[in-house]
Amino acid sequence: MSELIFEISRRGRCARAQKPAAVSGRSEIPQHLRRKAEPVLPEVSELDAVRHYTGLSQKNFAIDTHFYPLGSCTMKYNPRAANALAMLPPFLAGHPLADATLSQGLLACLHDLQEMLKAVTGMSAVCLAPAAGAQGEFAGVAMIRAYHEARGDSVRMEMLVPDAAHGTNPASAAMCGYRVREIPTLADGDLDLEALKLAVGPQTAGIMLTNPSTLGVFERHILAIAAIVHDAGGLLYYDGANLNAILGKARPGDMGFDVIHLNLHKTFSTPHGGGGPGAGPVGVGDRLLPYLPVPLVAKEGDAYRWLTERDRPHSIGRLSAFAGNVGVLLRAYVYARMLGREGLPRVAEYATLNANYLQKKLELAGFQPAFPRRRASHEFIVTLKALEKAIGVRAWDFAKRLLDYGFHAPTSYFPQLVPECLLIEPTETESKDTLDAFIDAMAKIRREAESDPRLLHDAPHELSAKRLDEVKAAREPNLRWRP
Amino acid sequence: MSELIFEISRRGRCARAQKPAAVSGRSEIPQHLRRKAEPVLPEVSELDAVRHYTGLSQKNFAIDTHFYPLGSCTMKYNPRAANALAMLPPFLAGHPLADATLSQGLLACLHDLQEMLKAVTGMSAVCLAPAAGAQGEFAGVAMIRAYHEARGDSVRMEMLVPDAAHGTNPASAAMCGYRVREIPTLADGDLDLEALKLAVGPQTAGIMLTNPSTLGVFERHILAIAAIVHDAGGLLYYDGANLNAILGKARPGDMGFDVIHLNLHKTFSTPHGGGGPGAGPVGVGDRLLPYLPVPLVAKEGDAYRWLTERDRPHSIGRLSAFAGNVGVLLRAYVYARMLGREGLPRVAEYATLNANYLQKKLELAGFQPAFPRRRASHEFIVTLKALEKAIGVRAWDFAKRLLDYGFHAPTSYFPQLVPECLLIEPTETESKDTLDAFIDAMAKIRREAESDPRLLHDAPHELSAKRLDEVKAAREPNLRWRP
Amino acid sequence: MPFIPHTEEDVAQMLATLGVPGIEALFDEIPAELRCGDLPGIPAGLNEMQVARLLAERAAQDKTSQCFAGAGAYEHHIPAAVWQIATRGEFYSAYTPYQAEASQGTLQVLYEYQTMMANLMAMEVSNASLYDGASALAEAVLMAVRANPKSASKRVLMPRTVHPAYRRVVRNIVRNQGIELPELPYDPATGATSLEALAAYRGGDVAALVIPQPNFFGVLEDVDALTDWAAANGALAIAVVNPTAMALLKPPGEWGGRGADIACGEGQPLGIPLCSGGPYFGFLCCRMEHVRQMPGRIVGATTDSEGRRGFVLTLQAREQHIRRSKATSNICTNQGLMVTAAAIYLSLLGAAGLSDVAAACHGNTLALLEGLTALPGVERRFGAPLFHEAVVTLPVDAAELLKLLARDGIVGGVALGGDYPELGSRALLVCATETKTRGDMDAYVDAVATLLRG
Amino acid sequence: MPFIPHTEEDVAQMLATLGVPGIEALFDEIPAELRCGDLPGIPAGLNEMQVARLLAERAAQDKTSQCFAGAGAYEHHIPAAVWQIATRGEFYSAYTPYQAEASQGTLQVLYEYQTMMANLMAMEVSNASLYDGASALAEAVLMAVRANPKSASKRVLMPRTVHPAYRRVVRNIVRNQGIELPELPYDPATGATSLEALAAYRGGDVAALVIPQPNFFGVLEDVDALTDWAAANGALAIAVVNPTAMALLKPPGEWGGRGADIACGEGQPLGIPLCSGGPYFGFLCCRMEHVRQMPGRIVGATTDSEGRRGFVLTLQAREQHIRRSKATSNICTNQGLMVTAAAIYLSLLGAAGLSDVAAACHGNTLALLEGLTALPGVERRFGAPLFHEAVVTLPVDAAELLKLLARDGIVGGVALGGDYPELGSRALLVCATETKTRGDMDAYVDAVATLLRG
Repeated sequence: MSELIFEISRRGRCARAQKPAAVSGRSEIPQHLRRKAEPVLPEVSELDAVRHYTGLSQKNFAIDTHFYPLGSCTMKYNPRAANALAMLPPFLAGHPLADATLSQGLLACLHDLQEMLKAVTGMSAVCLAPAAGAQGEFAGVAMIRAYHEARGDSVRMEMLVPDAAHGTNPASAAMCGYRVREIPTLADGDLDLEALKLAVGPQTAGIMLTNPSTLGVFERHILAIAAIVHDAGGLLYYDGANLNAILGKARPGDMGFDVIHLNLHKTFSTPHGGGGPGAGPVGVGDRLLPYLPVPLVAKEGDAYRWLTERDRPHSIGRLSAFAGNVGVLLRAYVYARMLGREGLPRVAEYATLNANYLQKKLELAGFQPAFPRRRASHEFIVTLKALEKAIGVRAWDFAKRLLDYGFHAPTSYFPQLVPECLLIEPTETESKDTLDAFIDAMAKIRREAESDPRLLHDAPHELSAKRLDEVKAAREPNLRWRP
Repeated sequence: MSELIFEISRRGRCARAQKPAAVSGRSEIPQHLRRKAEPVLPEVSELDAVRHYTGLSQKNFAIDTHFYPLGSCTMKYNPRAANALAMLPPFLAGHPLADATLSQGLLACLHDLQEMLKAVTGMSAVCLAPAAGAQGEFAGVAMIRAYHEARGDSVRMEMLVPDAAHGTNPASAAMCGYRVREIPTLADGDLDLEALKLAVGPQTAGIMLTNPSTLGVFERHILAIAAIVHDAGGLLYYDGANLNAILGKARPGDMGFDVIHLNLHKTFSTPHGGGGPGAGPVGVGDRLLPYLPVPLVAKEGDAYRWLTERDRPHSIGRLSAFAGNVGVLLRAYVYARMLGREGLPRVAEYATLNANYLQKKLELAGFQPAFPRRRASHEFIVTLKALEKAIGVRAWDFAKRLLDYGFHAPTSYFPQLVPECLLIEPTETESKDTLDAFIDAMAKIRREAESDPRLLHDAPHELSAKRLDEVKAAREPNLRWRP
Repeated sequence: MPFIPHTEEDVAQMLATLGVPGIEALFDEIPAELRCGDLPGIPAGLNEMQVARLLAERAAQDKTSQCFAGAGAYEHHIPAAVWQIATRGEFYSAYTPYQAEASQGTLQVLYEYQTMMANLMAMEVSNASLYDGASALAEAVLMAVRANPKSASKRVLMPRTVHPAYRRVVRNIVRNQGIELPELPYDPATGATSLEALAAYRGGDVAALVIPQPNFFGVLEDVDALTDWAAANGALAIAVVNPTAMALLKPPGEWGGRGADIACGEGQPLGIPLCSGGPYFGFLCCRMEHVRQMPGRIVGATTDSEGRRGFVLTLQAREQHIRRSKATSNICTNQGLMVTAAAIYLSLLGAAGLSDVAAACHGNTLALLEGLTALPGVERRFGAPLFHEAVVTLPVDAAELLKLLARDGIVGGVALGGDYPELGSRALLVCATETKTRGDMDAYVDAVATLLRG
Repeated sequence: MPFIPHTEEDVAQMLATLGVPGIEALFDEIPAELRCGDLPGIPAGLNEMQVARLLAERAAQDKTSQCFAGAGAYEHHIPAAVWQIATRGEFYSAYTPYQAEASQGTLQVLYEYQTMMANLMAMEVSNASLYDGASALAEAVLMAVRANPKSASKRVLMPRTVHPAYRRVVRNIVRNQGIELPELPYDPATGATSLEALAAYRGGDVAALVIPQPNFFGVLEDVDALTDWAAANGALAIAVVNPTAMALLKPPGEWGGRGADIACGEGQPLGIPLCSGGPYFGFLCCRMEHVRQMPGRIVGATTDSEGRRGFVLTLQAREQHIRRSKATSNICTNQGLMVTAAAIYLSLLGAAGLSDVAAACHGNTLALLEGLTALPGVERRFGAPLFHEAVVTLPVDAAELLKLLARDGIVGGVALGGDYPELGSRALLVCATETKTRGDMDAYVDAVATLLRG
């Protein structure tokens, strides 16, 4: 167990090289507005800080150290070039409100990225600003609402969401003031069209879909769904979480979606950073064009500039103070340029090949795919329900034991539709060798479950922490250190 | 155990983004000069390579992760700013033979560094080019030889070296064609002046001294030594390995040394990099001025340029193709500027405080200092001879067991003069807390030695490798992987 | 194939396992009419060397020589260690730490960050970040409406001295939830929120009052009075503050008689590069009693099966992946890596260092102001004390002056006429942080002087 | 106090433990007359922000826009991953791996590097680096003299086509060990070492023959004939080669009937930045039979006490810290981090990638040569095939042309008149690596053309 930085702090110790040079002590801050006691912050030397955080980093699994088949998260290799180039000093030094003449190079990159995202999704326009998928979803739903309102269609207050959807979908719809209605899924993984037909009506604002769905299969009746919803006067929202599966092979714009978001930190391989920053650009068809959030990058002649509220009076406006996660966008741009038109479809091809291979081999090893008759998209679900019934070993235990074998665990218990599920997404950047090693580990753990289930119940055994008590954490919240 | 990069290679796999764009296949290389079979090099993806080397890095102890009290090596914090600034793109892009107008910024830094090293050592001129301490030593001894030869003094073919000297001293002298004669050390750690008087003569080219010596004590009779050697017609060479102990407190130039080298990777905190690159600038007094190696940086008006063989006809010449380890010099320059005139002497002060404190506390904990009546310099020696006799636990075992406690081992069995010795150098960048934790570990291991010596004999137990068989490695050399 | 490791042999074996003739067959569930062909809008791929050159050329076009703009994004020195460590693969390429045992590095950093931020704000708890300052304020407004048991209204009072972009963002985000955001005017002499304007709301049902410190003009608000007004009127007090300033200024937890209820703001000053606007991070702190209304990730300490301390994501019942449409927010991915950088930054600065930075910013801005107002026709606009920004009135159009300064790479400040028409087109917001030397400020004043003469 | 963590309380406690009144007392063994006072030659300390600004300003003065110089240091694309990983603290701030169990990371990298380099050179073993190419050649010469059992002489034949700086370095280093270095002339038409010149040494006692490939003029030597001559005359063959070229050219281990005995050279092309000359690294490979004469660190595989593979520094009985004045060399610290970078570079390139780089360099240099020699008065100087450098004769003074090109940031090549007076002051050595595009080369030719027109 590492000590906390506060526990290695000593009164008066500091990283002296970081203190600014003394300036005149001039101040006009009145006494009653001044801070009385110094805040308790770490008091350490520079070496202490470097050693502490270097040491902590080594306690993480990460793409750079481990296979990370975390379904719905698209944990693929984050090119080091993207990091280096996004951190070129002139990019880092740009002030967000500086005159556009001082950031023509950056704006050119962002404009190119807008264009590439349009091309690969089949949408009419793209706004890069949303800071993450959920903010993109919010923006998308807010545009749907703005569209209906602009038409005076104010009774459309219900958003349809499949029961297998990401939790952000209903949460985003609720933030836009919508009621949420769930649409069930059929046993083959496709949406229940009959239920959908019954659900739509004059109250329908739209439907939010992920395709391929969170069940790891392509929604085959997407054109029928689009017709049903559009005929009822609703719009279609595309959750881009799984775009990696069809990149360059099929485009949401061609499927009838009116608005989409992309997770650049998934499909365009920007780093997850231990929980962000991401980037969730939104794209729209012609109908929603006026409502796109700001800012956008416009090219006028040879010059680029930001379009803001003034240029876009019908916009749903800005969702962050400035232009969103520009540094993330630069990384995505570098990635997209490196792949180019040949490379982008290959992402979908090899992600799909890896997922199907892994599903097949696991099935051969005795695991039960949730949708054995379907093609896997870039991910697939295995259910451990039988094992749980027979031996009492749960998906969670399986997940924890995988950590001991040097593999990050798959997503577990999502989607909630499938009991005791593991949602497995290998991504295109992992080799067959790695997949084979993972399959071996899964098979071994299965045997362990049968011969010595405690090995799984108590897992992990080999990490810096043993099984952590999450219940205690929630019941007795300890959310900060106190001396 | 990690697989080798070759063992994870697969025929035809590669990091495609690193392949240059196709060029015209034009070639004028005749068939008989072409390579027939591709060399066996790794065939891995970029992710494979990143994961492999990131994983390997985690198997190292380093300053950034562990206390590293390695005597005579000055393992102190390497400021991250120095790394960032030395790698500014314009510095990295400079070609060594480019016109000097294209590297005025770099040359200004190097010239400043020359001046600062002169000031802190008390020498008349400094050449930054030697790539490491040993090359600096070679340069220094070669200058001594050039000096005597220029005076027609060709019988001076013997170099005096204390018996406690670093191995590089006699080796460097030998490379310059000198016979080496060892001078014994007295029980108090000082050089045996009587023996020295007997040893000097018309055959004496000079003497190579480290001060404070490798025994961790200041050579108190240095002025007498200088007089004896100078009177005999010899010159004095200063091995700067221990300059950290007296930085800004005493200067080799004032002690009578004619030539010195510095280890910037020790005293000026450039990184050791797992075994280099270092930098071993040499400084000279007036007598050896003509013989300094090239290149040097000259300031002429406001402009800087390299001085080469043409400018310096009596120089011993260049020892590397270009200007030495420029990137290392930049790091040292950043460090020196950050410390400045106030900070440099504090290095010696706190390095000395830490060493004396640690020696004292270890003595109180029952360890036997080799020179208990002397002040420690920035380092000191503990001998485990008594323990070895009583229990059969050797210094080496002690060292290995320290690794289990999360401390790098001190230097052991050097200097060879002191049996079963540990040479301990804490440096100024470690805190009292770290020293106290180290003392606790030492005391614990001592108790372990008494209660369960096998714990030490078999150590380390907690690392990625158990005790490695060095004898086997030398007897059955396996120096490369073969399929 | 960049970033795809498959050898021909791998592919052949995998296809054989699947019993399909080629990869294309794996897409056979996608209706044929939906399959797209080439991607004409997308250029051919570049290798790393080519893309590196392209980006270096683009970067070379962008040359800010000196920056005197603030307005929510501040140029500070960032210790080299911060990003050399934050971009280590183990932090950079890890996911949100759902698997706690395999993520103790990130989790401990977040727990330390929460402690630092709570201490800096003198608040009880902090979350582990939101997207940026503006969206953090929006979340704070939503949270306050949920958390205020005394208020039935959804009315949150918003001073006009709050950053104009923040006010827009709040409006855009809460618009569809029936929340009212009446704006409070400022005193045109002092630039601080007018306490008189609050009189209209006394006794009315107000869910919360937003209190900026310093405000958008750089001016210090009378935070004690505003906080006490909120307490007296059953409203929660939402502080939106600059974190650097909090090393010097009274922190939200100590405002008025009982402190602010929620404190939020932009984390960028704590070690995050300007980078034309992002990624930054929003912070949000509150009283413990409101923690279950807090949006975003929260890390808690717990124990492992051997009783040793460890860290996990906790109180997840608030979040969208559990609670779906009933969640406190839709936020999922937040700004973890930025917070990692901020934790390293705060560790390297410490309280004394941060306070020195704040003092240097304050002193430099006063010095800059002195230099500027010595020029004919340049005047300080507001009388109240300021922190590290100031509004000056110029004898010329501010936007035009900025365009001219930009020719020399100087970001001369931010023109205020658009957002505050009442201040006129000659109002300029300037800022000088600890990165500015006497010489920098003199050069800036000279450049302005030259343009004013010319 | 930068980088010193001591609090006042720490110091007080430590002094109390020592029973001294102050730190100064700890220096009481230094004679008073030797104590120095202030350091007037040294400026006051700067904080990190200040030094960062100073260095950024200095760096901004140095602007190489295009580099067409080689001559022992080559501009290649370096994958971003190389230095992001090599500068990880665990590699960057570790010592020489004396404590093997705590250094398996560095040791395994070195073992892998040794394997890569031996394979690239088709030699049996490699050491773990020397300082640079020039000092590696000097060590190779010393090693050859020790290792050649057939030769009593200390005569090593040195072609004039070896890099002039290398020849100087070798002379400077071996000067005091009685080694003779007769120079071999080159054929003035081909630019390759003249086989006829060897006739004079036939049957004489020669310890070794140095064979460059490509040579300093970029020209390919007849390495088979030279190696066979050495074998036939009891001399060891020392190859000094460009490692990138070896992906395309016959490697030293395959030269002539029995291969070279020693192969050495400059490792800089393998992922090391130009950085005005260093740090680079020298490589040295040899036959297994000579390994105990090899200078420098060598890593070997062994097993740990549980029988698992591990790595250690080995054959240390050759080295100065054991053998002192009888060591094979005085080298101690070498260029470990550079070799770490090279291992990562070679892993990312692989044989196919390196061979593509070599082919691109070769093709670009031919294209550049075509462009230049189309200019009036510019001629290719040597007729023999070349790799990625070429000597051209200009109608003007080469050094003056280079000065003019430097005004635009162009490093236009290296003037040869100083080192090779017989080539005259108009001889220029140029190089185009894989970093050059068609456009770059056209722009360079245009710039030269403009200057020639005057």
